[in-house]
Amino acid sequence: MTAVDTPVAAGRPRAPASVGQAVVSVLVIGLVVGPFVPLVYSSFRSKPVYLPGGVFSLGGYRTLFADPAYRTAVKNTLLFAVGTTALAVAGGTLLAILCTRTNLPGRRAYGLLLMAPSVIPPLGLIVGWTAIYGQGGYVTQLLSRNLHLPVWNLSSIPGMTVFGAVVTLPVAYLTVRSTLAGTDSSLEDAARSAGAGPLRVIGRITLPMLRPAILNCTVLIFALCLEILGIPLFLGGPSNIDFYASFLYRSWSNSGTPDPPFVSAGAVLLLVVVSLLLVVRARLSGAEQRFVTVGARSGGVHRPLDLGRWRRPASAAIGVFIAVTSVVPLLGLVLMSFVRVLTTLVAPWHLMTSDNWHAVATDPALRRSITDSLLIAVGGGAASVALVAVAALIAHRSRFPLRRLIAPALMYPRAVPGVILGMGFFWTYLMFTPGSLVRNNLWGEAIALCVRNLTLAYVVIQPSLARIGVELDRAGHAAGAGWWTVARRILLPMLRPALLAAFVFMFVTLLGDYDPVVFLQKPGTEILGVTMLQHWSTGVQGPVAALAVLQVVIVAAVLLVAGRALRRVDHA
Amino acid sequence: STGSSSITTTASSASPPAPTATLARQAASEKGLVVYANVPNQYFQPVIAAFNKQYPAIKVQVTTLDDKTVFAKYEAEAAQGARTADLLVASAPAQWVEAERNGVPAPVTPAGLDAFPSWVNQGHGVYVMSAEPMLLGYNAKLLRPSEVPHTWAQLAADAKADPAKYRMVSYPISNTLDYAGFYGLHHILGSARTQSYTAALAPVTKTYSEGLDQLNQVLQGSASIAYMATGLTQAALRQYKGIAGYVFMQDATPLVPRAAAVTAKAASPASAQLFLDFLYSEAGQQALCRGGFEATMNGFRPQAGCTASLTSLATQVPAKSTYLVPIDQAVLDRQPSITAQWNKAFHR
Amino acid sequence: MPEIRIRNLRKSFGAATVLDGIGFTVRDKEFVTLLGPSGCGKTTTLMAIAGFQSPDEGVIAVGDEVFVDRSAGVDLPAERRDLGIVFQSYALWPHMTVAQNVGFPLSLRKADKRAARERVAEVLDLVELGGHGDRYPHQLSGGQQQRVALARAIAHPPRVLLLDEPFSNLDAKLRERARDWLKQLQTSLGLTTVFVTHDQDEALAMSDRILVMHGGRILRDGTPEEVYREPGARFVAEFLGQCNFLTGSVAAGPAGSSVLRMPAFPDGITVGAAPRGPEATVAVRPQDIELDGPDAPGVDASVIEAVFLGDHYRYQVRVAGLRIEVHAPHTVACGPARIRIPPGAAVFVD
Amino acid sequence: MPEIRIRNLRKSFGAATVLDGIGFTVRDKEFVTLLGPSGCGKTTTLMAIAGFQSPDEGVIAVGDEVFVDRSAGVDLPAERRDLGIVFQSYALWPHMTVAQNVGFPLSLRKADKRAARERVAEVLDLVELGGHGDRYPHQLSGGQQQRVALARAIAHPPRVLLLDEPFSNLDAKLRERARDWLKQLQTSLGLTTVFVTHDQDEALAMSDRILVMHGGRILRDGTPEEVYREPGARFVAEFLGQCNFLTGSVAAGPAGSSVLRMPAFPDGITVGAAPRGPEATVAVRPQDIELDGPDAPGVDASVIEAVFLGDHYRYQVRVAGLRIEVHAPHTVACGPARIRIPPGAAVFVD
Ligand SMILES: Nc1ncnc2c1ncn2[C@@H]1O[C@H](COP(=O)(O)OP(=O)(O)OP(=O)(O)O)[C@@H](O)[C@H]1O
Ligand SMILES: Nc1ncnc2c1ncn2[C@@H]1O[C@H](COP(=O)(O)OP(=O)(O)OP(=O)(O)O)[C@@H](O)[C@H]1O
Ligand SMILES: [Mg+2]
Ligand SMILES: [Mg+2]
Repeated sequence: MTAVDTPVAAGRPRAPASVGQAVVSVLVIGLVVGPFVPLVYSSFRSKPVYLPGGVFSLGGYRTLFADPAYRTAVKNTLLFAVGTTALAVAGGTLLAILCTRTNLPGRRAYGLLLMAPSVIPPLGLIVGWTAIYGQGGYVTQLLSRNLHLPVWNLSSIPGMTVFGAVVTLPVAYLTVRSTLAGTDSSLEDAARSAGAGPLRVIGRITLPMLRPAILNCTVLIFALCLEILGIPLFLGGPSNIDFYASFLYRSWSNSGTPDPPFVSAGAVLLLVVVSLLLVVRARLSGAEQRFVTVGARSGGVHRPLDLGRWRRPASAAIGVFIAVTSVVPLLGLVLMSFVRVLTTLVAPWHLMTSDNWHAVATDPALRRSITDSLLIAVGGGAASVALVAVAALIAHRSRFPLRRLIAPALMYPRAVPGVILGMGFFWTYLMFTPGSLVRNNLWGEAIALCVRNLTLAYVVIQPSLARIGVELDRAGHAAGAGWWTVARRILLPMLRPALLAAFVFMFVTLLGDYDPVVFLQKPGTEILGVTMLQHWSTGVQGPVAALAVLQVVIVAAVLLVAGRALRRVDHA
Repeated sequence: STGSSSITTTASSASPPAPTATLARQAASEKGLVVYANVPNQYFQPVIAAFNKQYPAIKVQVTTLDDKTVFAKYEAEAAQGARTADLLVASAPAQWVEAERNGVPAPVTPAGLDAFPSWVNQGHGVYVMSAEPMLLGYNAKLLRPSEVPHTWAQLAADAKADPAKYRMVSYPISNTLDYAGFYGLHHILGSARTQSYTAALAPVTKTYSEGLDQLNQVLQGSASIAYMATGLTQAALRQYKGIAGYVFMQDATPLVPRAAAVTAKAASPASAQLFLDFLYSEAGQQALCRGGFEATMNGFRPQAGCTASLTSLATQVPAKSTYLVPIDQAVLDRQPSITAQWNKAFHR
Repeated sequence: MPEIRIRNLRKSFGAATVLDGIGFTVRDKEFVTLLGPSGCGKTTTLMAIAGFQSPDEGVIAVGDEVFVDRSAGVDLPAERRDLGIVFQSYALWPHMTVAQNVGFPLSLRKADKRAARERVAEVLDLVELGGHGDRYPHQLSGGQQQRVALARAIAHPPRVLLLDEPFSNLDAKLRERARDWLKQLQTSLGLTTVFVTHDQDEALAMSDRILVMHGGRILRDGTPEEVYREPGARFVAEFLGQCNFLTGSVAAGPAGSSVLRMPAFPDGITVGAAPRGPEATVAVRPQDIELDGPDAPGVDASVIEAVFLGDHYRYQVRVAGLRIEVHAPHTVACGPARIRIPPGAAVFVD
Repeated sequence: MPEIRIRNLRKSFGAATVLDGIGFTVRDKEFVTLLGPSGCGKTTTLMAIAGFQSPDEGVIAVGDEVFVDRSAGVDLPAERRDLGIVFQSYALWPHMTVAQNVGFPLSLRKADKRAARERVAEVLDLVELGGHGDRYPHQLSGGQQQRVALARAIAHPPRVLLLDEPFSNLDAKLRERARDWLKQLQTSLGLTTVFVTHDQDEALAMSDRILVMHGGRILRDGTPEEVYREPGARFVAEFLGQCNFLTGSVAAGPAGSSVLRMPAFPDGITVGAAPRGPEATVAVRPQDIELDGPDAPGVDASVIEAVFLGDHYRYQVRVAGLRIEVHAPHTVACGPARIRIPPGAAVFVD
């Protein structure tokens, strides 16, 4: 999110480590560009890339623009993206300010709990939400059927926008919070001594100064909204609302001809839009110096802004927010996994069953998918974090000629819907890798999953890297260490907390992600996300809930261990 | 026994079945069987297990994909000469037609077809693995048995009479299964009646296109009826006795084929054919029925418990009310007009 | 401008007592400096006055208004204290122009737009930044930023001006200029001012009164000359500039004075105060000691190091095993020399 | 220890010329200071020597080895220059203990483990941090951190020691102590040292030679006394301490000297150098001017401000419309006084 290029005058004239840097740069750029090559190419062909006899054609683009459903999908996507981004950024910013700058009761606990939506697997969160707040959801039914109250519609654009905002809010919250932690609170004190009350301080000082951080997370969340598939696919369907990604996916899966070019064309257009977003952000943040506090020698912990009589109501509101968005759906999932069906028509204790867990436990693919997913989440997570860490060092702390390409490259995997990226990977594996080197085994799936989520690792690592002064590298060089030695012995160890955080983030995401591997999965290489998707398609949600609960338990265990480790790292 | 008079039987251009012993010998030198199927794993597992009882040496790998992906993945891999599926299983008739045109199926004839209705062979090497009746699922807590409609006419009337009680869910027409079902409905009931029923149902219907999502709505109680639901519902609802049930529509029950074909680029053609042969054997039919697929064998007698078979369907639905949607160009050709009619009724 | 009265201020962070009963009064228009080493509680005291730290105990009042009275439960929020503060980091709002920064306190008070603009121009002129209203803070030099911070603090005339090491980010040259300029401004506007610094030169040059702090207490309170000349405590003497400490036996001298005797100075050192015990330590400033060639009066000594410091030389002199620092404007060659401590140069310290 | 030779160093950032032909030589074991205001290019020069900035033009050589020669395309990477550097921010690695920080340059050179440990202990003793090897940087005070940075810089004996304002983060008191200590260490180890500062006191107190920089050029190069007493340029005079500048007409005086005449000093001011033109400006240090009561010799003047600064008083004196600053150790009452500029106190400046 904060891919602000720290202009590093780490002006070492020549880089003897350039071979290693070249290898990593080419690897990163290759991994990212790889799946896009066939996609972009096929968008200009009359036939899919893998079939002989195609000719150059703009037909794909023409089909797309001629389709009124495409235009509707674009409109829906924009409505959703604007709404979600606005809600998530506003909410995340507000919560970050409340939790770091005011005397809100319970702010420390909230600080952690607000991250919950990002640690519940995405499919699990959708299942949980639909089970509780969906059309047939427990709470919805309770209100509409039993209490005859008017209810919301989760499958409407506003409904999906709210859900989207809940999912993306942690991104905004994290970005803003870390920026706030790095700014001198005496700026706010100065405003108070000038006579401004807490609200004024927030409105006229804190918020305007957060502009770069807000801009960064706005761009990231907006881009995520453009490519999001799960929400329109699972929530939008009943109301026949398509977004960009679901439109492409559905037209693709209903078309008679194999892989029509307009799907690639749609993906390419999305790439262009995201590139434009990156350019706009670079433009807007050009004057960022204006927002960097001058000579930030932080003035220590000062008295937090007093919320006065709003203290308790605000705290209660946040508590309710967390309960409604995370706790209740999570409890719903747990309950669902123990009943035959979660319905208001029959009391749950009449429906108690262990069948869901039994089905999950006896599914022969399940044990494999757990081990495979753990393998990918641990191994792939570690490898991606390592790769992104080194790539970030090259991008921001070296003179390697290609370094300027790396930061934007790391943003692109999240610029197109995962399903389409997966298709690109499938074609690339099919056409460019010798034999079935990676196509037919877990490697292929692992690579696709990891590449798609490189962006996440990068947005966690980059801000921490930016906070490490260049002089620390220089001191290393002066001591006689080359680029790689400095990276290995100074920068990477100092980045440990960020690396660990990035790893946890990757772990959680890799454990639950599924869309890039829809094309790649095959028996013997199942992963949890896909197994869950397949249970879903049998129409019986109990086992899906059981799987989601299982994932949450695994994630919770990992977080617990990581939390311990993080505390130890922080102590060092 | 089942099957209406108008079932299409394309003349077979396929070669006569090879003897099983020869195939088994060839299969021994092949490297297992790869299947791309649109079947949820848990339903297909009994079938594989039964096959492996006969041929323990043949390792069967089933990759579960949606209809479209079954073909897209195969065609891309085949075009590049990569190892790909030996056998495809999918339901979308329209896409099978396209696949036939692209030369996807190999001209293979399974042994034992004599015991089956002739329409099992759809020509070009495509065979109906199961003919699944589209049915109606209902919530037993919301509807008393007497309130459950057994005909489309009744369903349409109920929808008009008590829209609050008869809240319904179904697929959208963009779903290939749903389209096939509607094609069948048009065929059995005629377009005029189908249209009037559709118009009556549209205002009380919400559509879910993913998997068996709509079943959940019925189970949870946000809808009381799921119509034009897939035949797999029979198996899925087994565990919800007392909460939900299903009925076949007496006036029109379209059968949607779940078809299988050995592929032209199969790396294990013999194993694939053995599997196909197995499907059309007594053991295979029993296994399909157990999995929830509709057994199609003439005079099929289900073993304990399983109900999914055309013989048992015949006892519940008059023969003239059933119709197997064929895999042929006509299905493709009528798609725009039927889709448009549906969309109009649903204001889409 | 009102006076500030502070009584018995106490503050602990966990087990650490940071303010240990601070009490003082700043009179109307007075410029008082809190001087002390890092961590002695200067900022904490200032922030307690400003309202950003709640003391555990104590009373703070400005004029008629009680800001803090812990026993009465009074603790006025910062924004209602009407003070001008300049923070060590300046705390200029980077997203506002200079004029917006300075105008902020006025705009909060819903001042008439035009009047506010005039006042901003006036204040900016006052801090000699007339033409810079449209710039952003990052386009200014450190010295200019510091003046903007000051302009902002006085834009809406504050009851009291509080400054926390406002010059510590400036370079030596700028710092001196800024000092003079601030002192002049303070005098001409008649601002009651509390100034925090750990730089003794700054404290001496600017203050009407200096409070020397150490470990959360006030050790010495007086005018710069009083504090410098009569430090009272060894810590104060040392903190206010280099000092030599000599210990010896004391005898009464003529007219209420004393004589300190020690091997290095067998004739004794005359101290202008009556003896307080048989043994005592005196502080002698390096520049008060007379040092000259071997023919001058005084005791025998040896110059072992001479460093040129611009306006004077710094000598390290050895006298009978003692090492004494002497500052003198004139050159003395290394080697044998004579040293003399004139009467009045030495004062008793604890 | 080898000498450093720098010739014609040039560097621009975009349109801004930061180094405009810098050239100087540092002799073996010499302590040379780059002194100048903020932004004059001191750090850039130092970083060019260290290898963190590539000059656009110029030659840098240490001993026999050419580090940089743009015309020959030579530009040795920093890690192969074998220099010791202390950064303004210390740049201690927070994840390593003090011993690991100091031992890092040794471990890079695959030194024998035991020998390395001994060397670390030795160097830590040298910087008086004997028992602190196991602490982490954040557990040390500023002064201690600065010493660790120095220990690290000298652990693997460097060819040259480079220091970029190493004391600017220390408070006044600590800074003075650190100065003495560093100078002593440098002398005893015989380290060739380039020191960067903007603090003239620091430069005067420590250097063998001072290079005064301004706007990317070296204005003056000489020993502290030379630079202070014969600044040559007005900028140098001003930068090295307060200065009064007087302009008048010049006539030849006796024995190669000159006399500067102006209304305030009708008898003229004697300058110890031959006149260079009919008009000239001289610089006079405040402490070189004699100020006394109205009965003393000299011209009539009026004391308008007196500030006590501990070791001296600072007076603002008005003489026939001129405002002159005078420093004197004794008290002079405000009001009429006499002022005198003794021969030799004034020097010509450009
Ligand atoms: N929020 C806090 N929690 C714990 N200790 C604190 C806190 N704020 C200040 N202290 C401690 O209180 C003591 C006094 O701090 P204060 O900031 O008043 O010192 P100071 O005199 O201003 O020092 P400096 O010259 O370094 O600014 C210090 O030892 C500091 O570590
Ligand atoms: N990377 C850069 N890009 C553009 N200008 C730069 C860059 N680095 C330095 N400068 C400019 O070069 C000039 C000299 O910088 P340098 O850091 O050498 O100054 P300095 O003498 O060390 O000053 P200070 O005492 O403030 O540290 C400054 O005006 C600075 O703004
Ligand atoms: Mg302080
Ligand atoms: Mg510098």
